[in-house]
Amino acid sequence: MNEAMQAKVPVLSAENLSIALPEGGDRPFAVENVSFDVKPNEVVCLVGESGSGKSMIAHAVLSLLPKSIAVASGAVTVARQNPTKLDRRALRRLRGGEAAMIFQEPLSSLNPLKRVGKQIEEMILSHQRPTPSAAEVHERVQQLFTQVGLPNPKLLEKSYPFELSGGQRQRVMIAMAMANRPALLIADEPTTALDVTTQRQILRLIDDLRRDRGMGVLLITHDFGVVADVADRVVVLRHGKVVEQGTVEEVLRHPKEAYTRELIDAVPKARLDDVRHKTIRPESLLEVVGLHKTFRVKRGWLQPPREVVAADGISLTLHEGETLAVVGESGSGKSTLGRMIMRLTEPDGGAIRFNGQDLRQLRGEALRQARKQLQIVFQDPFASLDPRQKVGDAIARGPMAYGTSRAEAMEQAKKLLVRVGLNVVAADRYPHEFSGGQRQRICIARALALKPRVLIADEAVSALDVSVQAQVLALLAELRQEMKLAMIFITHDLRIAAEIADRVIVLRKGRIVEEGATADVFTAPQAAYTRDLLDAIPGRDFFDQPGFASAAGKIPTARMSS
Amino acid sequence: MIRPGSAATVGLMALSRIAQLVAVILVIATFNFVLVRAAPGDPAQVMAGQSGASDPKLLDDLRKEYGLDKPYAVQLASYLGRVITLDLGYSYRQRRAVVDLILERLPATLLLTVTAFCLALLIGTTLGALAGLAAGSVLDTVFTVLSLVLYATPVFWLGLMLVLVFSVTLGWLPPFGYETINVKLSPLERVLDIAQHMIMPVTSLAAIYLAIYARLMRSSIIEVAQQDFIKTARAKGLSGPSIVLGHMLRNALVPVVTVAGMQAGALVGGAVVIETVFAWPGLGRLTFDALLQRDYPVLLGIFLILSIVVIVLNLLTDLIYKLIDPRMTTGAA
Amino acid sequence: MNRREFTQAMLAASAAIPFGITRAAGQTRGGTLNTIIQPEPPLLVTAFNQQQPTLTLGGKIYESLLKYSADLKPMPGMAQSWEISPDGLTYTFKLFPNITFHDGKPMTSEDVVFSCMKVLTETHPRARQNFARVASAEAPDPLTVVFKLKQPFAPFLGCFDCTSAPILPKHIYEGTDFRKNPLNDKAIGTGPFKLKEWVRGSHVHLVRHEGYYLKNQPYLDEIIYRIIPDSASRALALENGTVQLVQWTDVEFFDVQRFRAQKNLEVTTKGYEYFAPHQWLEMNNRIAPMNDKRFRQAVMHLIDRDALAKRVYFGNAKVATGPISSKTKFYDGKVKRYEFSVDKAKALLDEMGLKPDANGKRAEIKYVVPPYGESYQRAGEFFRQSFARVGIDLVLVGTDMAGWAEKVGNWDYEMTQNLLYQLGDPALGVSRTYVSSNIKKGILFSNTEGYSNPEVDKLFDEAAVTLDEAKRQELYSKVQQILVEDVPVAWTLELEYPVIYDKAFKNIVSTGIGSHETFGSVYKS
Amino acid sequence: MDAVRAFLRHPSGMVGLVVLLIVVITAIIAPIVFPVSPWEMVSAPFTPPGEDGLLLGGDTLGRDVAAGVAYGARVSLVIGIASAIAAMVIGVTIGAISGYFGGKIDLVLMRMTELFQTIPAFVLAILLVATFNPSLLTIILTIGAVSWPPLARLTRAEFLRLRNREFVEAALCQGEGTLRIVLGHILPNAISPILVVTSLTVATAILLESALSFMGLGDPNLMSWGFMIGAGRTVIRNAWWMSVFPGLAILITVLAINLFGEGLSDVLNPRVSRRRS
Repeated sequence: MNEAMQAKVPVLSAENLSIALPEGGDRPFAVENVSFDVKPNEVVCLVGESGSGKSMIAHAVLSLLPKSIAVASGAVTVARQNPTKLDRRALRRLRGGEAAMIFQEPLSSLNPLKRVGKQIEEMILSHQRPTPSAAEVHERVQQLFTQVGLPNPKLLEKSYPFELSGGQRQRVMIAMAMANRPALLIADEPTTALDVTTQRQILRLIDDLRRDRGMGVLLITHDFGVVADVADRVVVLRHGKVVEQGTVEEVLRHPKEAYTRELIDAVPKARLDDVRHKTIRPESLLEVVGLHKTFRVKRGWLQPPREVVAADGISLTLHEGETLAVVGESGSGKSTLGRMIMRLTEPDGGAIRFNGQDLRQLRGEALRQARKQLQIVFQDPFASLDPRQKVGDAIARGPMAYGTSRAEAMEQAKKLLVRVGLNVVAADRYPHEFSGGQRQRICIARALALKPRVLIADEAVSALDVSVQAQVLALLAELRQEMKLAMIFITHDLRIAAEIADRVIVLRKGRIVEEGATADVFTAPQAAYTRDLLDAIPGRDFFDQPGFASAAGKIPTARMSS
Repeated sequence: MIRPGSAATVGLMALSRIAQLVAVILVIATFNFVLVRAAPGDPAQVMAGQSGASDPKLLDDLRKEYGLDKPYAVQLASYLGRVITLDLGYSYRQRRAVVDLILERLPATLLLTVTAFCLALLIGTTLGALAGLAAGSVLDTVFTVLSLVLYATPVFWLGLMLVLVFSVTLGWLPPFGYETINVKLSPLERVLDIAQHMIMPVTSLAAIYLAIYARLMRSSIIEVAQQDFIKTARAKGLSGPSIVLGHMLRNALVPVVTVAGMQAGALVGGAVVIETVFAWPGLGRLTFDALLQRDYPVLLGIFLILSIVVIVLNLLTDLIYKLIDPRMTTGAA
Repeated sequence: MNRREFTQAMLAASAAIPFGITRAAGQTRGGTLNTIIQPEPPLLVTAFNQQQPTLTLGGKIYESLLKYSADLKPMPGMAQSWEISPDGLTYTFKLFPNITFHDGKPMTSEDVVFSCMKVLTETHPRARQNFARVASAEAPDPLTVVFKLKQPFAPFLGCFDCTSAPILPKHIYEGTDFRKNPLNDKAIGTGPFKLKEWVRGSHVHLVRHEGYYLKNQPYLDEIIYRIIPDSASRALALENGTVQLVQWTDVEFFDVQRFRAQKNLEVTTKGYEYFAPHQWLEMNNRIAPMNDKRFRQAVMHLIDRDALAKRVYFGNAKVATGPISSKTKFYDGKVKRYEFSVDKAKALLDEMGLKPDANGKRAEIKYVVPPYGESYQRAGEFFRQSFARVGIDLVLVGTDMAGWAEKVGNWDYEMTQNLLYQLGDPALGVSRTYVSSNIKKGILFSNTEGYSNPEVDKLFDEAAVTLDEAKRQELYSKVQQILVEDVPVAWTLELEYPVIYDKAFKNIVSTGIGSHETFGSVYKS
Repeated sequence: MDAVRAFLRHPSGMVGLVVLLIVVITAIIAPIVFPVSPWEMVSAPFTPPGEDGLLLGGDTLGRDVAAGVAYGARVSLVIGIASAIAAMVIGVTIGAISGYFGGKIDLVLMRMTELFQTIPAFVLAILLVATFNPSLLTIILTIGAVSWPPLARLTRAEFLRLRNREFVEAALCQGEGTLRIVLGHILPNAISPILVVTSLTVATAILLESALSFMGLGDPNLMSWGFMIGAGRTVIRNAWWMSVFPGLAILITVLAINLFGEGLSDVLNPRVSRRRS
């Protein structure tokens, strides 16, 4: 078989694949009648919201499905083999040999108690026959580390996973996957747990390796931005069924199905709505001056505590009716900032001026009264509601704590529920009866019940699927107008910041690296770090997003893969 | 980056442990002292009473001799001062230095507890691992039921039942004691003789911990089996045995070792009952006898030594923990 | 040698050689005796500790001047003869020659005087009271000891058994803090056996004292006292021959019958005559309702003492009739008898006004269970059931030895059980419980029940200094009648502890102190 | 209701519950089945099982072992439950204070808890009971006093976990007071693991009580299983039934409580159980 022919034979093909769920689930099949191919040197993206069954397919490819779940009909062919029909030995050869896989969370995917070098050596030793010598293996491991762009391979080899950064770990995973030159790489949400800049590096690495080696890549993601950046072909899944598939151009530019259209539309976009600027009154409402916070993690008795600087002299002003986005990567201190303003975390120094008083000096009842005007919506809608408290109570409790009668508070609560798009009867239900998006609406209703002047949204939409995310963002935008709220919107997703904020603050390691009107920051970033962040936004050029690039007459950055 | 396990970190750790040890010893010493003094019963009275008769002069003499007439604060201060130098005082009743009394009993107790501990850990984790790997199988069910039953069995009753079966009924094993006394034996025979005496007490003492470790290991294995890195290992094409040995065992052992360390104290407590049942000449017996006699210095000494033993055992499990889990050394976990 | 001379020689011999050792025929040297010591003694120096295990074991190591026959007559110990002056004030003892301590140094009259007057008066409560009666003790020559008493004391000759007056080496103890002498661990005495090894918690190993003063003695090579805290294990050890001798409570009472049936074992209740353990239900006479004689009499009627002897002690006990044991001197059985009768008890209680309430309950009384083993616990349970029959709730209170000693010694109890030794003479072992001069707070085994009767005091005092045996009997008979009427304590049983031993061993029980004896004459056939 | 239904479907939990109910019923009807006190000497000593109308034989004093086992159920259950509650009260209070307030209070309380864990619990129990003399109350308090540390640690962990949970912080932001937050939000969400551990503590408490009684440190007025085994130990050659039956009673009861507790855990804490099964 010559190379040309080989290139046409898919390294992976799914034919009418159906995977059955155990009885009693919400649907009989996790995946139904799914067919697609991955050819050599091709990146195919499986894209869909949570629960669409995309991970099931990936696991079925290497026969890694949990015991209770099995392929019901159809078949997967990987390198001309059907993994379900292989004996154990042959299956082992396939796994990590012809086909390798990497996962979403690189920390938990690596054995925490084994040096990473050993973990890669193991991959080589278990596949290569005749067994290579120790020196050869070692050599190969060093090579792999270098190939995946890990610095100082000699030191890294001896490291434990916990000693590496998230990006390094994922590189180790990739090095491991590459060890036996697989024909197919399956990457299951490989960048979801990573910061945006790291995400771009990892995606670029995968893409480089793909081209170097001509391997097929099956990339699973929920992010159309990622799809736009790296995919050759895309398969859109919903409830276990293929909605639509085709090349990136076809699907993203000219979606045939309404659902696909919906998903693409839901990708956050900056709306440069000049009207909003006018609503901002110049009076400052909340002023943060020189906030400092250092977390000290105690280690041993005599060991010095580890210090993490979360806030290093942060000052900011929030004007009335303004939405201020605080963006930054994980560990930048953005959530701590929000929590410090809410007095949930005690700052080491600085002042928080609100309504003419310094919140930091308030104690007891005075603090309680001040808090009424400041409310917060948290990231995780599942953790934000007391599972043992009815939704109506959750919303009414706040006003009741400030003296409103129960009947009146419940009445308000019901109104608010309707306002955030839920039914009145929701008041008598428990949180577990609601979906994530609905819960977040409840949380918003709860925060608004006290009629605050400032709302802090701490990654309020990050945990939601993209379509739900768009709806919640829209709701927040409406409410903000309606209730004349000033809002601090904390997010790691620059696209969301661009969509909702009037002004943006970019945080890095507890310091403000850039601050300005959204349009300015996104079109003419001053700090190199901001530029890096912007460059790393997935799918930026494809969606022409955040939209300023062309507006400013800039040439879109080149696609990573051509 | 501080390398895990480097001499500096281990040294630092040891140093901080020693400081901790001294602090804990002082607190426990104070606690013991206060508690024991709170007891009704005048030690002088007991000593005198046990002499068959007594009179006020004897009582006074005894009180003076042992400093019982001084204020508690003075007694405590002098006690703590002596404790630091490991002078645990002098036993009223036994008329010997407490340290000597304890040290001559300690080896028997250590032999019993350490053997039981090691066996329980070894067998328990092995059985637990087997059950966990075969979760849901007949083997698993049998092990689970067995460990549930063992876990519910009173230690002393198990000991009695063993005596009933193996000594009284079958006559296979010696029902009590540490070794056959006054028989000339070669060193090897002596070891075998002691081993034979150890079978039943060790079994009784180990049983409950074996059950605990087995159950723990089982759930730990099951939990580890669901971890992502096991999925990685399977995706790497590793064979079953190399996944189990290379990836699961060590990770699964971490919680077991933690619990094992925490239970060192309970194990030592269990030895008290078992030593009573099997007439084992160890610290457990000494504790009980001393309690009945209200032999304050011996009691204080035993509690102190037992606490030190427990702390040392904790330290050992800490070290094992560190061998197993590199994250612990740098405090990153 | 004519017959007369022969008789004189025999008399001299019988005075010179302890009774029971004269039958020299067939005695063989060698052999090991395995026995039990329970609980483990804290130390072996009997001068410093008089708990039963110490005495049992120490008796082999420390000897005294005299021994006592089963009928409590004095026999030669280290003293081969003795003389009492007619006024009963001077006692002169002649020692055997060539007595040596275990360290090889000779034992002389100096050691006796030093031990009795310097050491024991400080460290041995019982001996202190005895030797407090001595005005002077002298050692005119190495083999002669002379005690001069302040006033006559009838049982003085009864104070020289190896448990009451053990002789210690002066050269080791003089000028030291006796109790803390480092050589206490070596336990150096003059007895036929010396300490070889003591493995704490395991066993005590005694071996022959080669320099023992009696020819050929001891016959045994060694004695091993094993420490077996568990009574079932002890019984098993005796049964399977691991040990060949048990005494006191080494085996539980219910096992004794089983051993009677075992062919190779001899079971005897002899050898406790000197101690004559006497048990009673002690009632605090200071507190109502125990302060009423009728209540105490009712108690005597209430307890089925035959059943108690059978159920709790499995027949190893005899019902006590009064304060003096039938096994000791001056016992008088002609006293008032209290038969088991619930009705009589009820009548007495009704008479004194302790009537049942609506629930049939007359009173609630706390009973402190002595922490000395299972039989005490069961006896308590037996008493509780007995009292329940007349509507009295006996609430058992558990405690430890210290707690019990403190409660009883400080009179902080309502009822308990007590057991005292009679020590061969009422003046030594009986009067202490009843005379008002011995109501001493904080002291155990004194008149803790708080009984006080001037007539009783007078009778006991007089009997102690009277030398005439008949006169003493008269006084003691009188006192017994009074006490039995007053019932200061409810005497229950004379316990008959067993000595059980392998029949291969002879002379195990040869005197009134039984297994506490020196065992020099014990041999294995 | 869901929890009850789920429990009814839990096989081993149900076995535990049924056996436990049998033990409870035995304890309740003991005076009806055995109208004569278990202390009453009703037969000859050492009556073997089945003879003289004694199903499980007679003891050293001729008392009915079967009656003792039945009455013993009352003692074991009362002591087990009461001491578990005592442990819960101590443990939850300390754990809640420690977990909620954190900082120095937490440090001090947790050092104290560790101290209590360092001293072997059983030896400490012996010491306490011997010190304050055995009675129903002292035994319950003692077992409570040595059993609370795991409950304190659990409560503290739960409080730590919940204290920074968003819904608790939301309640704080909504102006609810500390007590309200602790009692209204944290405790209700922490209670199910606490209840599970408390129910398992009942089992260990029963074992502890039996061991204390066995060592002669029980309330002498109560016929307990440990006491019976202790009394039977020395006569094991003469009367095996005296120690075998009460021992079985302990085993079965403790086993039943453990099964019940684990079933409860599976039902109430699906979070933990899912991780485990």
